[in-house]
Amino acid sequence: MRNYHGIIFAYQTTPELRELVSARSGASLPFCGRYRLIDFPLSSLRNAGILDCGVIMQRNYQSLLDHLSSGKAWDMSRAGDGGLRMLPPFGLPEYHTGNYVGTIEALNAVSTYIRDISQKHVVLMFGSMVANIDLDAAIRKHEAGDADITAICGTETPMGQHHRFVVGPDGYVRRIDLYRRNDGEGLPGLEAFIIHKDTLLQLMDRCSAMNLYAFHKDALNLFLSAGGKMDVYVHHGYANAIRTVEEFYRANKDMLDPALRRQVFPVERPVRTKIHEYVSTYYSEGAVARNCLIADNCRIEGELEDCIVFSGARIAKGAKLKGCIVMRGCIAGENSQLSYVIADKDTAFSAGTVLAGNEKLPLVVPKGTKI
Amino acid sequence: MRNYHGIIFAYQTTPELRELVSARSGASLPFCGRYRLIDFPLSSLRNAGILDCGVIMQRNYQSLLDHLSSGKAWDMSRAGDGGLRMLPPFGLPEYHTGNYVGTIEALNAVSTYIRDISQKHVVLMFGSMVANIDLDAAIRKHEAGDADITAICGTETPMGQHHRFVVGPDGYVRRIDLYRRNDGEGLPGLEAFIIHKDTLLQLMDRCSAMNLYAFHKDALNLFLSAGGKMDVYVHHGYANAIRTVEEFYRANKDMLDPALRRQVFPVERPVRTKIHEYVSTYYSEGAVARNCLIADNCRIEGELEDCIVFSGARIAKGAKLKGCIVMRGCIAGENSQLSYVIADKDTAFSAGTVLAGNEKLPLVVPKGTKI
Amino acid sequence: MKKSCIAMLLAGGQGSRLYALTQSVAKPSVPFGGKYRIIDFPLSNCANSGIDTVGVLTQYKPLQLNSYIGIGQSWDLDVSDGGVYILPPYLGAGEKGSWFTGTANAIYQNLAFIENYDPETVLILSGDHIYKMDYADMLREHKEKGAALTIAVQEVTMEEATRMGILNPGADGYVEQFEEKPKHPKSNLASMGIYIFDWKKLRDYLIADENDPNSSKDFGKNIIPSMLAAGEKIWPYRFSGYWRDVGTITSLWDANMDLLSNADINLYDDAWPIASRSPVCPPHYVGESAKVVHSIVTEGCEIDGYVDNSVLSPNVVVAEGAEVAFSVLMPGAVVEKGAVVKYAIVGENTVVEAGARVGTDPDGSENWAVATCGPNIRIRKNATVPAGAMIYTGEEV
Amino acid sequence: MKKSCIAMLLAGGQGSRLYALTQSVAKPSVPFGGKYRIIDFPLSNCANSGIDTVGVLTQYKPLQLNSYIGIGQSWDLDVSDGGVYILPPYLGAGEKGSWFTGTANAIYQNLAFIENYDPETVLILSGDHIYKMDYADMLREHKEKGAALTIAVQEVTMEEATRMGILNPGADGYVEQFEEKPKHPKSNLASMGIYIFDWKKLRDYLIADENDPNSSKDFGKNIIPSMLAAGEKIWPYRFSGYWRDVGTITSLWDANMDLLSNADINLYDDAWPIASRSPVCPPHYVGESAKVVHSIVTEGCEIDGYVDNSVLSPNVVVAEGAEVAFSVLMPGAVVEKGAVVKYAIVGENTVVEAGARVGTDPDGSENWAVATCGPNIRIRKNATVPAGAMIYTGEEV
Repeated sequence: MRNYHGIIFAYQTTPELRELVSARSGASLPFCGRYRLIDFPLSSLRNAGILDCGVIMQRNYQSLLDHLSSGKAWDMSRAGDGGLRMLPPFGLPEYHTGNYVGTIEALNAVSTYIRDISQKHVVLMFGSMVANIDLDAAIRKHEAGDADITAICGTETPMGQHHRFVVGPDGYVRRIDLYRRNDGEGLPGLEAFIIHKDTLLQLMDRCSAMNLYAFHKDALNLFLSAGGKMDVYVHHGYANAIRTVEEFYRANKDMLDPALRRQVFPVERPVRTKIHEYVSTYYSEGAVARNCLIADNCRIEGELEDCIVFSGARIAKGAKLKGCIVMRGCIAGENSQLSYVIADKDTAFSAGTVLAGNEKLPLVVPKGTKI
Repeated sequence: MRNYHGIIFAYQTTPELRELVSARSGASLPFCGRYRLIDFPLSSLRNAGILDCGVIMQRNYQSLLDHLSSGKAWDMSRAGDGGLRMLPPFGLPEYHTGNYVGTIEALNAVSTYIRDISQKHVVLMFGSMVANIDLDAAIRKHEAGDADITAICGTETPMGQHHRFVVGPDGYVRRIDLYRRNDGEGLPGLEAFIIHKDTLLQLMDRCSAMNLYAFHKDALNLFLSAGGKMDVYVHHGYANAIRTVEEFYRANKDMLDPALRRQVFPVERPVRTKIHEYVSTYYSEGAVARNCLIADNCRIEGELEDCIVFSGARIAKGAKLKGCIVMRGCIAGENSQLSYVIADKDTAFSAGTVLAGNEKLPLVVPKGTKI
Repeated sequence: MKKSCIAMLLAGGQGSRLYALTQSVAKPSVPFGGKYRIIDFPLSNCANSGIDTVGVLTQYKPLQLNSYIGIGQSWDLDVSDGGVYILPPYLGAGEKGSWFTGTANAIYQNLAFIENYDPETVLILSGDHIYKMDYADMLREHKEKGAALTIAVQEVTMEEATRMGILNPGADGYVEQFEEKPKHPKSNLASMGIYIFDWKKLRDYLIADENDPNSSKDFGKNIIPSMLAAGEKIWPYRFSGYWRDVGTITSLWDANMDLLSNADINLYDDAWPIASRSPVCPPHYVGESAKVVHSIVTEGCEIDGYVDNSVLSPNVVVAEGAEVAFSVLMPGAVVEKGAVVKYAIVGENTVVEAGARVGTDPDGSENWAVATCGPNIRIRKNATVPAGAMIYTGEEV
Repeated sequence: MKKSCIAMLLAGGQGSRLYALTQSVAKPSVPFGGKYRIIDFPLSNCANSGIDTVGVLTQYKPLQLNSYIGIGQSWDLDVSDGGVYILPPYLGAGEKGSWFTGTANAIYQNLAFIENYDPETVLILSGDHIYKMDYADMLREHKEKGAALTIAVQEVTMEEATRMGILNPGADGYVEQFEEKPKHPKSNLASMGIYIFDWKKLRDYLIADENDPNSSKDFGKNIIPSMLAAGEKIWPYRFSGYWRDVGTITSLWDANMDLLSNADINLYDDAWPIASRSPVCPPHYVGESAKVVHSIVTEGCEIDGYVDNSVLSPNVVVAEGAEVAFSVLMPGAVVEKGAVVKYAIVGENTVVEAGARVGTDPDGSENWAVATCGPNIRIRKNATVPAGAMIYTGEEV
């Protein structure tokens, strides 16, 4: 058994995700036809043999609870006391309601849980990051060196805000440039860290004593300024944090590119998720689909171009969809025309409906809308 | 498959349970050496073949989440969308924080869930009731008659407050006497009902429209006054709702009586719970135990009389315990003397500690206390 | 623990008429209809009918079946007092072990398993039929009619009747006679091989039959005739829904094609879900140059070619310029650039290399038939697999 | 899918030296130490050592073992790319099936299963030993020593060595000779029957051995001698912890009693949990008149009598005035009022009726031995089962 324990931050729900998070948290956003964002950190942990994991939640976590259920999909349903543990915000009475000010406060809210972790090392991961990280390789690099913390970084500068890790000539992190939006010195961080449990507890304690709550700005900078050794593991391949509707749309569309798709869904490290469907998709006579990803249990009678279609969707005769993300259970009625639309779960467009967003500004149709 | 769906009310946490519910809800109170109270309604449902069930929670439900996990222990971990579903209080935004005023409000908070139930009938149960109800027999009686609601009642008047169902000459409920504390006309209700899903939704709707929230006082009385037919199924055997420390203590002690124990744990309707322990209990040379219930993985070297001992307890040499409830992982040090003490999880009494409560007023030692 | 009814699924057949497709797996493990394997149908029917205890009798290449079924969790059959049990032949104390010698003998060898549950009735099923049936309804009729045995039957044409086991009912509706492939059928009620027995009666007949050295230990040949001869009440349960034996290449191909037509089997029915156990794959991808019509496609597929009138299981690849028509592609099958697959069944992980041709359109000739490639085969570049061919694993074409 | 190491557990033994206790179950299913069955030990060792793929080879009364193991969920072995697989003998395509004829043949018949995982090493285990061992450590040593085969060994006394398989190491520490029950042992390193093989090598030796008509297809008698003869590197892995073969009545009783003493096996160790699969029962009850000392008691028991130096499995009943001493009571055993059980093993659900006596204190005589009652027996009122007796199921006393 690996001496590592996963902790996933699934409490952040940014307002820039708008209607998409009115009834769910960012980590439970549907992705690429059948997944939810949290499947990525969970699968990364699972594929590295890490089967004990806590998920820090805060608001709107009903859909997350339903999705994770027993953790069985990630082999985290364990006979003993380990496995997947959901951590809603009531470890301490004062956290009953408020918002976490920062990652450190979220960690403090579950400090009893962290102290009880039987493994020596902890892997911290962000719940809304699309990236299939080879944690096994990262851990091997971490163990080969003598750093207390290994930050996992990407190679490509992502669309949104991020922190950059600048490495010194000794190979250790020299500086963290916070809140970047463009290329620059150093490597963009993927908000994933391998850290010694005791180091984590110390940082939590020191930050709390100084009333500091930001993980990168406060905790990691405190660690570096005290002379702490932080290594970097470079993840080669797709990575994008999802914090805005635009990022959500772009990342989904990216999966239509076979090369990017293979980076996110490599055969050797499958992305695991809850199974919903038992039946294949049917294409009728006259159906057209070009450059689309289509999940099971759909019925395609119309035309689809550059679309991501989740399970249970029905695309009626004469319907034309372009550049759309169509979530579970949506219905596009006969001769409806939809372009650049994000149709959330169970929306229905009646016959002849015309709706057009723009590639830069996709139109979000909230869950359950009937037009 | 049975055309019934369970709903368990696990949100109530009465202040009279004091320290016992400072970090858990009433439904997750430990009971009789290895159980939690919610095991009783869950097992009753399971033993009647009802495998789909929603649990309405509100505060302090971390321990309930951990205990229920996938629902596997009750065969409620299902491949499809059914099985056990945990319902924390955020079905609607306005329920994010407050307390439910009454059962009807709790039901309204999960009204979407109830509407989506695919079965025709619902079984409502109270999460903190110690009773092994034969729901199969109750359902058979319900189906043989033509009532819309069957109230499940006991025969013995319980210790605490309860409602009494008075049956008329036609065999249907004529009147409900609310908030009784003693014997009287009619039968004491066990807060369990078989009810047509549509009837339930109608009652919820009518109560909401009148700003009424109590289930017995408002909803059931509305139903009766509108001429609704309510049948009664009589549960013969032990039944006690746990709402105060005294009721908690008495109900545990009741299990030392072999006749009562057999009513609660009949072989044909096993009480199912999560499995924690893989090792038996060891009695050393010189150990004494009289009239005790002792779970697995204990080490008994001292003397026990009239005690309930949960798993993982260590009773050292020379320790003398009388009338105590000793929860998981407690340690009674050498020559410690404890009488009428409820030692919550992971408490430790150092050598020679003397503590005495009274049979009428047992002393509660909160979780994790080290003396 | 007591159960009123348990099911015994005869999955032991070698399925020799599926040739290359059952070379290394048991018949019930053969993929079907995109996401399924044949055994998903009886197992899902059991779960949906409220029968939660199923014994699966198998002695032929059980490994894949075994690991596919697991403890039945995919079909919600993993309940603590029931479940799915694989029942291989075994050795008893001081006895010599013996293989199952017939369908009745297979049940006989597992008497102890059945007795465990002390059932009133035992439902006997086969592992090679595609259908959706509510066994609870059949059970209800079995009880109503006070039958010792109820046999599910379908009405067939008199011409079909000559190729099937036919039950001839008397005036009271109970079965009077059972004829195997009668030349001149007296009725059109064909046995579907689905039986509900009163357990105590079946037990007695099994024991008697086992002691008869001349018996071939078969339900159809021995048990049912004995019961008729003894005057037991045998009731025919009429079933009018979709039902296909998929024990031959042609019938397997036909049943797959039925899913594309408006045949009487609806797999998109929430009220009677047919569950399966499949690995998680990404949604299937249809590329810029793909064309997919009148077909079933499953997750994990990558399609850049032309797919028409076909059934594609998970992870099938159809490359640019390739053509797949009127065919069944099993999991992981690959059709490379410019290859053509027509009227064919292509086994798991078999690769049809660029330019190769498997099968042909029907040409009206009597010898024409569906072409079949077993699993894990490479059909070499530009090679041809003619109509009606049967390619076994290990062969190269 | 690729696995670096998988385990194969030989659970096929009839366990004939356990007589009545294995009359209807395979040896690995025999209850042990209160909450366990023997197979819990190797399965838990695998899980704790990080080996998540285990094939269980069985052909003898597999039903109970099969339903006990399930998919290995109780030992956390139910991972999606590993798991526990019961491997019974089976029929291949067109072949006749054959029973396992020896330990090596059992593995040979399951070559295809192992090849599935393309492992570097295969760990061979037996299902009748009680011990806690970190196979990962043995594996590490196997690799360090570049061995083709590593055999776990224990140092025994020279007297014990004459009854065991003894490995004689050379100057470099590698095994030079293997002697079965040597009259004059040259070393005290006894084989524990736990092997790690380089898979490619083992594969070759198994195939060669299978083709040798004179071989008895056994690891100890054939495979290891062949490897020694061929000059393969065989390394003895020294293990000093608790280890007991429980293949005889006496050794099974001894090992149970060891749990009460300060023997070197600690089951209360959170770092190396031995898991088991047991039904949920209420805590055990000790009544007003009960006395329990120096004993192990498990949930579901009801004790009103005297229990001393004994091991009680779940749901055992010891009524008022009954006495149980130096005995092992298996699940559901009942000792009625005034009955006495001394130096005995009482099988599952066996009832010792009021006033009956099973076993006696040791009387110094050579014939004295532990008395054994199999499962599901009634020892009648006031009857006597003498020391050393063996009562089979179906017998009444």
